[in-house]
Amino acid sequence: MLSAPLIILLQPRGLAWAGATAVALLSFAIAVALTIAVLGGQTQVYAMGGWPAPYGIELAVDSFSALVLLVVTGAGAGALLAARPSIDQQIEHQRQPLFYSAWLLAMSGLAGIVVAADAFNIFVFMEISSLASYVLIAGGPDRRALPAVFKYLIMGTIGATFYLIGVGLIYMMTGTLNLADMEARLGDVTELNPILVAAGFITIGLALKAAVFPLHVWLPNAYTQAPHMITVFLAACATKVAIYVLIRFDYMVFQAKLDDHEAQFALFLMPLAILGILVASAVAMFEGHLKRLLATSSVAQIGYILLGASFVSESGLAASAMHIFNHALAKGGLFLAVACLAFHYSDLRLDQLGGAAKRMPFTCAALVVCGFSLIGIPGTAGFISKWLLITAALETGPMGWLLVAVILVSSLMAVVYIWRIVEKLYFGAPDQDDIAVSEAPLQLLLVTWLVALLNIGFGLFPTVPLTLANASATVLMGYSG
Amino acid sequence: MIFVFALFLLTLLVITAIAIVRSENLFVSVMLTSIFSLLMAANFFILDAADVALTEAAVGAGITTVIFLSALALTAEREKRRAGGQLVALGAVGILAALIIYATFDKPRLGDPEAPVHQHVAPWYLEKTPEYIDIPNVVTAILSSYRGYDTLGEVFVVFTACIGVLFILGVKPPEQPADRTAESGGLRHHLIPQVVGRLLVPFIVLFGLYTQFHGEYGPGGGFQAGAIIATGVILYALLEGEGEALRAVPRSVLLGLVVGGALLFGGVGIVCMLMGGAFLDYSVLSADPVWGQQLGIIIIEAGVGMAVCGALLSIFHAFAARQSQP
Amino acid sequence: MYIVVSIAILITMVLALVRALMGPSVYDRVLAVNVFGTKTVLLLAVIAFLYGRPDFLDLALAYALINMVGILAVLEFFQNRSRLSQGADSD
Amino acid sequence: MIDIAIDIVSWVLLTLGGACVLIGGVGALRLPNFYTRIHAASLTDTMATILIFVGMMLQAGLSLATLKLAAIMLFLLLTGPTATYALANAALLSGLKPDADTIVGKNRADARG
Amino acid sequence: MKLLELLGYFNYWVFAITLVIGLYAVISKANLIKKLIGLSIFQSAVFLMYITMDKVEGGTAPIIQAGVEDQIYSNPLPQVLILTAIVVGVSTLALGLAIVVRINERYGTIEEHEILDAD
Repeated sequence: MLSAPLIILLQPRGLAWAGATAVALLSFAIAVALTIAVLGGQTQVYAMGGWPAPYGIELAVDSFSALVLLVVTGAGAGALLAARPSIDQQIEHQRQPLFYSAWLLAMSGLAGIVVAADAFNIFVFMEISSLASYVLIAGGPDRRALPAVFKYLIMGTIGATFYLIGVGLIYMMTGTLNLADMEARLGDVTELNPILVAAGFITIGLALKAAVFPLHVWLPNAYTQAPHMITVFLAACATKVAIYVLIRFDYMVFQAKLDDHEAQFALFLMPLAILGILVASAVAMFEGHLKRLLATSSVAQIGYILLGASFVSESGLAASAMHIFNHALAKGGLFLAVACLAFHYSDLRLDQLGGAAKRMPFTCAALVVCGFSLIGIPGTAGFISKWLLITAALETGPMGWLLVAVILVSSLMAVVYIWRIVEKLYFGAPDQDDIAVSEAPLQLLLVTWLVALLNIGFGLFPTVPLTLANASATVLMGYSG
Repeated sequence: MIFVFALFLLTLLVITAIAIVRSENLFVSVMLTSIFSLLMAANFFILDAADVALTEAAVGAGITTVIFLSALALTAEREKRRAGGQLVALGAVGILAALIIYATFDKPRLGDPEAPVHQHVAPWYLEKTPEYIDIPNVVTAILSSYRGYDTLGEVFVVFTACIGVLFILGVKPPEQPADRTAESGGLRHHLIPQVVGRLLVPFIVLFGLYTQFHGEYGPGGGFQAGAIIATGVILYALLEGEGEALRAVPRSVLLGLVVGGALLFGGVGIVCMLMGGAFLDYSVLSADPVWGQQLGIIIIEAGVGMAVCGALLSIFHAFAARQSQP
Repeated sequence: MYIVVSIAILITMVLALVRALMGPSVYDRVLAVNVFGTKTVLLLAVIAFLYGRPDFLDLALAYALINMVGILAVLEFFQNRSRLSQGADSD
Repeated sequence: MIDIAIDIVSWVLLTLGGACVLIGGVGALRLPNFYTRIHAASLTDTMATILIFVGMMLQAGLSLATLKLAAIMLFLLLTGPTATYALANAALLSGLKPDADTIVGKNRADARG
Repeated sequence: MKLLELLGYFNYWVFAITLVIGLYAVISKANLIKKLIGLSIFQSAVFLMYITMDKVEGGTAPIIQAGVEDQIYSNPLPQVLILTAIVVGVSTLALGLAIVVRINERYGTIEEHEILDAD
């Protein structure tokens, strides 16, 4: 049963939007079913080809993977549902089938990474997803999309190759590729130098893919130039999946076996996370292009996720997992709203958007709701994860207050940049006089509002993701015990 | 003794790599890349990786060179000099090298039979393959059965690349000249290469098929076969002109090959599921599990071969089509 | 005995590589690549015998076939280039 | 007796082949200009191919390996000269002149590289 | 003997050096095609590392010979992984080149700084 999402995802040639969307929805349904199964009890394991685990390839879904899988398929399905009008506008008709099938491949690649329990298998699917996302981003209408995608390709490939080196080193020392088996056998390894270097390679490689702060240079350009709907999809899940692999490797494979592994987090990743949060938020405050602003803020949000993970505590991990979910909701909603705006504003620089709220009231309202969620205003989904993060930070002891201060400052920065958008949209002077209401296509708008409402809904009733997040934190910490 | 050869070849490898990076003529770089790949393949062969060497040969010396050249023909041949920035890169890269070499000191020595790699999973494959699958080439067995799911992923990577290249190069070029026929002449007016080449094309394709179906017994398999056959068709295209090759193997057929290959692979998996096994569990395909495994491997290798051949050719044609309309 | 032959081939590979690095003309480099290719084929065949596994001659066979394609691709490239430049001259 | 004879013959062939290869390599490196170099490379190549492969065929005896060796030899004999011809042709067309005067003039400079 | 022991690591050093050369080309070269060439060298280096670790002294390629007892075979698993990785490498390369060709069409250059200047 477990392999089903992948196979079904991989199969069709997605020759048109309808087919692609149907598949995406189906896979989302499967992901939901999987989540329920995981919540009900044990980790779901499926051995490919019927070979037992260290010999064959194994798929495994625990609560953490279920959560990320939910995000991936949800984002894919949601974005595809809404994609039709926007894609029609941006991609020529004869190229659309190829585009949709690349989209499906990207999504199945990401889903494949999440369910895989084999280090090399993760690499293969990582390459599927990244090749497909290069294609998707290259579909952007502006010529600047091409250099952006080239940069992404170079950095993404270096990241993947670093990961491959790391896996190779571990394989060299343990003789296995299966993650669980690796964990078990690492205990017997006496010479730790290669393992340390391997951990370094894997961390750097995945950090490249995940756009962790100093390695994020590819992200703003790529997201800005991508077709709008692709930005929605990728912003919601692409970097999250890389973070997922990073966390999984660090906790499942390395944590218990390497001395001072916690120091790696505390001394290396935490400063990066904090710097990422502060610098990216600061840059976002002065950014003039709406999409670029949001993309830059993504880098900051990745910092939050990493920060939570770097506490090496159960509550910190829960906060991370929660933030993966919530940020996908908020950012997805924001970019969806941007896609709506793009129907009337070909130039998405902020100073061109004056008074857009009068022309597209619903779109802008949704944008505001999602923006609030991004800031973390009580009552929205973003609040829950920020609150969890602060609680977890306080648990770390004297350092905690400093961290809380960082989180608060960056939230204030978020208030500033979201407010800049809101100000322009609602109070800026419209450049033309005709301010007749003309909304984006209904299809797009409905999905946008659905996501916006979900932001509020999960803010008020966060039980489901919270349970999953807590469960995944328990699972992950369980390995290090 | 053989290790000394390897050392020798490796030293050459480093020299070549440095030369590639230093050369400012991109064309020369590409030529040297072809040498680099030949050296790499010879090394693989000395280190007992016959299948990999075959792949590297088919891909590195053949396909990669051709694709690079087609891209070069569409862009500029010379690299422009640029000052600055190198030192920082050199420093960063030097630190990395030191780090890796530091890590090597705890690594098992080359060829050490006691290394952990050779203790855990690998012996199992070597021992059990005759029993479960009963084909001599263990690499093929792992590739298509034990780790068949990876190979499925691999096929989809190629598929994605094919889609991607078609998508990216599918846009109409800025302006379209009228005289396409004159340009796509190939090497038509060279008599000798043409005659010899024509003679070779069927042999290459035949050899590709041989690699395909001999993959269970010797080095070879779907991917290598796909690459070799693609090379054969590319040779035809070089000799007869690109249009002629497209007439022989039309685009729709190529795309059909790619899709068909991928679907065949996935389809086998699904059939296995329907017949009560796990995904890609070929044992259920036949009453006798061993025969079932063999059958499954043959079918999916065919799928891989089809997909790879189709994809590589589609990519080549996508570039070549650009070329003929400058 | 095979070792003697393979050492001769290796030395020749070095010489060819030096020629490829030195140039001076592009054709010299192509020639060097060609020599290199055939020497690789010979080397592989000899090593297959050295290892006592003649079934690996497949590899050498593949090289022999594919090397040609690389060279022809290069020539095609040149031909196009010179044709283009001629076209540019006559315009 | 006959075994030893075959061995000796094949050793001789192999050694000669090796020598040919070496001569070709030195020639390709040392000769003064492109057209002389192409001679060194291609002629010795052909000879060496025949010698080495016949030598190995004698060693392999009557088997599949011999068949493969024969095939490789055939292909090399076909492709080698063809590639050389095409190369020389391309060089000639592109305006690289096989001029005797330039050879003498450029001799020293080229040999030094 | 000590020398031979050291030479046992030579492959890894070559791996490191080639890797670094490739990476250097990717980072420092402005020409996009040169970057891709560097990338392919970089990837080849990793292949070399995997293949190095599969070698067993006195072993031969993992194709089981009928009727030969006590033959040591090298490790087949890394070879399988590298087969897959080579395919991935070629795919990335093709995609990258396609992008470069398009960049050249839209910008008329394949030098990074000139592209940056153009925008």
